[in-house]
Amino acid sequence: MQIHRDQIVAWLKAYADLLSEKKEYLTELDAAIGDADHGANMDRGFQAVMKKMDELSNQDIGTIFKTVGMTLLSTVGGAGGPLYATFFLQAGMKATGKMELSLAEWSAALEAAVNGVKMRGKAELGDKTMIDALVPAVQALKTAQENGTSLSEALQQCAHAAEEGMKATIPLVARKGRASYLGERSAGHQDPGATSSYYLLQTAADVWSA
Amino acid sequence: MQIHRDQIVAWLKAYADLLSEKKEYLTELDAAIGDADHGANMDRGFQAVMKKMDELSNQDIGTIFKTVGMTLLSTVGGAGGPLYATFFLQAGMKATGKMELSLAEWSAALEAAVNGVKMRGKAELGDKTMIDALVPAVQALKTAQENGTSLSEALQQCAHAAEEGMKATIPLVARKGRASYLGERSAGHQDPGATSSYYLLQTAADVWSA
Amino acid sequence: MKKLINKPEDVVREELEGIALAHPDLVKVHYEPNYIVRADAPIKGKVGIISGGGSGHEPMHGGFVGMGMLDAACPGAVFTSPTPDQMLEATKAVDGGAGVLHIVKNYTGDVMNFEMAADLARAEGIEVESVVIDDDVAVQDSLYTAGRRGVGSTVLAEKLCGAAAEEGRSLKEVADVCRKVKNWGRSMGMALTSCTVPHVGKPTFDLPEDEMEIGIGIHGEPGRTRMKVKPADEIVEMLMEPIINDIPYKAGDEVLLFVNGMGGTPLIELYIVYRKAYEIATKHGLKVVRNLVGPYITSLEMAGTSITMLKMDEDMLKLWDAPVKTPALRWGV
Amino acid sequence: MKKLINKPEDVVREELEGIALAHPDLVKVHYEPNYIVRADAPIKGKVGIISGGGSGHEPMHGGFVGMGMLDAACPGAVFTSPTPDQMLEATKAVDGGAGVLHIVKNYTGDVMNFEMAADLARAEGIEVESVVIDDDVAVQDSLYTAGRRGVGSTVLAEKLCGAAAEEGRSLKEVADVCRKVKNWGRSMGMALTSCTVPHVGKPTFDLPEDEMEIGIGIHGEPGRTRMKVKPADEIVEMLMEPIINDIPYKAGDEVLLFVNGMGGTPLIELYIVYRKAYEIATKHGLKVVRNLVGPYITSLEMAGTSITMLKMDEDMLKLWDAPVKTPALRWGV
Ligand SMILES: Nc1ncnc2c1ncn2[C@@H]1O[C@H](COP(=O)(O)OP(=O)(O)O)[C@@H](O)[C@H]1O
Ligand SMILES: Nc1ncnc2c1ncn2[C@@H]1O[C@H](COP(=O)(O)OP(=O)(O)O)[C@@H](O)[C@H]1O
Ligand SMILES: [Mg+2]
Ligand SMILES: [Mg+2]
Ligand SMILES: [Mg+2]
Ligand SMILES: [Mg+2]
Repeated sequence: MQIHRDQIVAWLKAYADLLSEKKEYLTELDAAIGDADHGANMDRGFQAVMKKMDELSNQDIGTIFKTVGMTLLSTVGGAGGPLYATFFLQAGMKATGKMELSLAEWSAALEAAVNGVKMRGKAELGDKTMIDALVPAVQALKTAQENGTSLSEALQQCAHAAEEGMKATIPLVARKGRASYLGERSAGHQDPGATSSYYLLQTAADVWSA
Repeated sequence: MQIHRDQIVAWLKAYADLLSEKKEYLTELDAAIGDADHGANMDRGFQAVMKKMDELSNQDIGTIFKTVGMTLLSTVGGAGGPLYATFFLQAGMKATGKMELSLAEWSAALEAAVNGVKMRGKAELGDKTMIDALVPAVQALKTAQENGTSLSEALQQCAHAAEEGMKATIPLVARKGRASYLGERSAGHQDPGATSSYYLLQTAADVWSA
Repeated sequence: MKKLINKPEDVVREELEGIALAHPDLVKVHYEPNYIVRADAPIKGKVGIISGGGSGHEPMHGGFVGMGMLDAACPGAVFTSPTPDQMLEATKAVDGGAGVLHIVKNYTGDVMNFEMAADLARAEGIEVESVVIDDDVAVQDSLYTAGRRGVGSTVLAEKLCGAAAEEGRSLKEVADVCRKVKNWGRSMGMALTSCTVPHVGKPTFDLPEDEMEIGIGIHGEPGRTRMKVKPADEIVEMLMEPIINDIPYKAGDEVLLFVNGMGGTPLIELYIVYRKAYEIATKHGLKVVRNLVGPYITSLEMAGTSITMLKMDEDMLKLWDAPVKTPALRWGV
Repeated sequence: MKKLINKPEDVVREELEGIALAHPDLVKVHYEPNYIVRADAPIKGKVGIISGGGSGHEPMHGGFVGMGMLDAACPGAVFTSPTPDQMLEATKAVDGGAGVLHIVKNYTGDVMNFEMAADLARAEGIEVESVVIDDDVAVQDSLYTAGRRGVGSTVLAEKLCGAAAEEGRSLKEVADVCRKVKNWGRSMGMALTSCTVPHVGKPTFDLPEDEMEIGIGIHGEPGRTRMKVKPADEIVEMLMEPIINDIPYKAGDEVLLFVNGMGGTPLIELYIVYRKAYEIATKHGLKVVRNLVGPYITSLEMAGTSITMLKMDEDMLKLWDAPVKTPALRWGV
C-alpha cells in the first residue's frame, strides 16, 4: 500500500481544518506556559497553505511539501514557524518528484523532517517541546515499518507514540523555548507544540487509513 | 470695640486649624466639580502661614496680612492661591501700620479684599465661585456697621450672609473656574471656594466675638 | 494606585532631581521655587520664553527647555498651577534684556498666577508679554465657561516661539508667532482610562471597562460625551470633526498634524490614530506638511489620545524646522 | 480590552501605514513582506543593519530606522517573531555590497527565523553576520533555559552599530561593536500591570491591584518574583542589584544608564526611577556618562520600567554621540 499524492493533499486539508477547530485550545495551552499564540500562528499558516492548495494539488509530493514549508516559513513566525517549515522542507527533499510514498519512504521522510526540527531547535528529548512527540513517533513508525506492520497499523502506532510523548510533556520542566523562562512553574502543563505535532501525525493516521 | 492684632493672629491660627480639619471635606467638594485639590491646597498654604506666625505675631496688621498674602501666593497654586493671596494683599493695604481695626476699618478692609478677588477672577455673583459667599458677606457687614450694630453681632451677620451665599451656590451652574467645564452637571454641588470663604468669615466671627 | 513613585508629596521634587541628573548639558534645575532653566540662561539680547503648569503632563513643559524652545519651565504640584514666585524667579533667570514671553495655558489658576507673576516682573522692570493658549474645541459655550482649555497647541507654540526667539526676533514678534498659534491651533482629546493623581490615590473619574470619554481635558476634566468604546477610526472621526468644523482655514491650506499620547497609550496605537487623522485631514483638502506623533502633553498614566491641527504659513514652517535641542524634542543639532 | 485600534488583525498593517505617512522623509514601508527601510537604502559601500521582532515594542525597531541607526526593521505580528522572508527581503533591500548585520534578540523564534533568513541571504551571495543580544539578567539558570532574553541593550546596539556602519567600518568591525554591547549590556525589568495582546483580548497575566512582577520580560514572560507594590526606590534597588552583581566591569568604569518605560508608564515616573538608578550606580563607583530615559522598548500598554546598564569605552562614546536621524531617536542632524 502506498500513500498517494491526493492523500497527502487530503491530510494537509484535514490538518488545516483540525487546527481551525483546535486553535483556541492550542492557544490556551500556550497561554499557560508561553505567549498564547501557538493556535493562532499555526492556523494562520495552514490557512495560507490552503489558499495554495488548488494550484498545488496536482504537483508531486516533494513540491507540495516544499511549498507548504516555504508558506509556513513566511506566515507562522515565532518558534513554531521555522520548526514546522523545516519539518516540511526536509520531508520535501525526501519526496522530490514522487507521486506516492511507500511506508518506508514516508518513514524516511518523517525521520528527515524530525531531524531537521532537532537541528533547527537544538532541543533534546525531555526539553518539553514538540521533539517529545516527534522523536518517539519516528521511532515507532520505523520499528513498525521494519517489522512489516501494515500501513494503517504503523500509522496508528506512530500517532499513538506521538500522543504518549505529548502527554509525557505534562510533568516536564521546559528547557527550550519561551516556556523555559517559567522554570519549575512550567511543570504540570502540556506543551502546545507537542500537541500540534501529535495532531499532525494523528491526522495522517486517520486520513490515510480511511 | 476694636479688633486687636492678637485677635487677627488668633483668627488666622483658628482658620488654619479649621482647614486641617475640613481639608478632606473641601477636597471632596472639589472632587465633585473640580479637581479634588482645594482642601489640600488651602491647608498647604495656611500651614506655611503658620510657620511664619512666630516672627509675624508682633508685626502690625498690614504687615501680617501682606505676609499671609505673599505666603499663600507662593504655596497654594491653582485658582485658590492667587485669589486668597489677593484677598489678603488688598486687605493688608487698608491696614498698613495698624495694631488694631475698628469695625468700620475691618469692613473697609474686607471690601477691598473682596474687590481684589473680583478683579483678579473676573467672576460675577452667580458664577458659582467664592464670590457668591464673599460679596453678600461684605454687603451684610457694611449694612450692619452703618446701622451701628455691635461688633460681635455684625460679624455674625457677615458670616451668616457668607453661609447663605455658600449654600446658594448649590443649584447654580458654574461659569468660572474648572467647574464651568461641567456645564449643567455642576448644578447640585456646593462650591468648594465659597465654602472655604464662608469658613474664613465664620472663624472671624467666632474668634473675635469670644 | 500603582505608580513608580515614593511618597506622593515627593513626586515633583524627585522627578526634578531625575531631570537634573539626566540632562545637565541642557538644563539646570532650581528648587524652592521650582523651575527648570536652560543651562546657558540668560542669553543676552534674546527674548526669554517661559511656560509652566501643573506637573503630570511630562515632557511638557520641562522636557521642552533648551536651545530653540523654552528658556525655563515652572512645574506646579501635580495638576496644580505653579505659583507666581516660581514664574517671577524663572522670568528673572531668563531675562537677557529683550523681555520675556509667558506662554500660558487657559486654566483659571494658570492664568491668574501668570498674571500676578507678570505684574511682579514688570514691577521689577522686566518687559513681559503673555499669550494664553486656548485651543480645546471640546469646550462648548466657551462664553459661559472659563473658556477653552489650553492643550496640544501649547507644545507647538513653544517650539515655534523658541525658534523665533533664537533668531533674534523682538518680544512683540515672538508673541505674534504665539498669537498665530493661538488663533490657528485646534485640539480635541479622549480617554480610554482615567488617571490617578498621586496624593488623591484613586482615579480622577470612573470609566467602565467598555466606555470612553470624548473631549476630555488633560486633568481629567469631563468631556462632551461618554460612550461605548469604538474602533480607532471612529474615535478619530469624533475628534477630527469638531476640529475641522472649527478651524478658521480651508481646503488647500498647509497644516501640522499632531497626534498626542495621553501617557498610558503606546506608540503603536498613536500611529494607527495618525493614519486615520491624516486621511481625514487630506479628505478635507488640507495638506499635512509637518507632523508630530508621540506622548508630548500627557495626563499622568491616562490612556487616550488628543489630536491637534495647526495651520502653517511659510514663516512657521521655517520656525518648525529650525534646530531644537531639549530633552524631549531635538533635531537639527 | 481598551485600545485605540480597529480590528486586531489590522493593527500591524495600520501602524505601518501611519509610520509611512508620518515619516516619508526618513523611511519607506514595504508591505508583504512587511519591513521598514531607510528612504535612501541601499547605501553603496555601507554595511547594512537590520533588526526585527514581534510588534508591540514600539518605537523598537521601526522607530530606529534611519541615518546612523538601522537600515531596515522587520515587524512581526504582535509579540510574534517576524518571518525569514521579511528578513531576507529587508537584507536584500539594504545590502550596499559591504554585507549586512542582523541584530537579533534572544528568543527562540527570533533566533531561528533570523538563522533561516541568514542562510537564505548567504545563498543569494550576501555576506551576513548575526549577533544575538541576551542581556536580561532576570533569567536565571540560563544554561537550562532558552537563555537570557534580549531586551534594552538591543536599542543601544542598534544606535552604536548604526554609527559604526555610517563611518564606513567593515561588517566584522560593526559586528564587533555589537558583540561588545552583547558582552557589556545588562538589563532587568518589572511590571505594575499586564499588557493585552490585541488578538488575545485579555491580559497576558493577572496581577492583583497591589502586586507587581519583578524580572518580567517584554512579552509579559514571568519574572523572578511577584510581590506587593513597593516604593519606587526599593523597586529600583531590586532591579539594579542583579544588574550590578552580573556586570563584568568595576568601579571607575564609565557606563550608559538607560531607564526604559514599558509603554503605560509616564515620563514623570521614569525620571524618579532614573534618579535612584543613577544614585545606585554612582554608589558602586560607576560613572554614568551617558543616559537614555523614555519608552524605547515597550510591551504594549504595560506599566513598568526596565533598566539597562552598558559599559562604554571611548569608541562607544564617540559612536553614541554620532548623529542619528530616525523617527524615535534623533540628534546631531
Ligand atoms: N528549541 C525548540 N525546539 C523544538 N521545539 C521548540 C523549541 N522551542 C519551542 N519549541 C516548540 O514551539 C512551541 C511554541 O510555538 P509558538 O507558540 O508558535 O512559538 P513562540 O514560542 O515563538 O510563540 C512550543 O510549545 C515548543 O513545542
Ligand atoms: N474666576 C474665579 N473667580 C473667583 N473664584 C474662582 C474663580 N475660579 C475659581 N474660583 C474659586 O476657586 C475654587 C477652586 O479653587 P482650587 O481648587 O484651589 O483651584 P483649582 O480650580 O485651580 O484647582 C472654586 O471652588 C471657586 O470658588
Ligand atoms: Mg507562542
Ligand atoms: Mg481644585
Ligand atoms: Mg487644581
Ligand atoms: Mg509567539
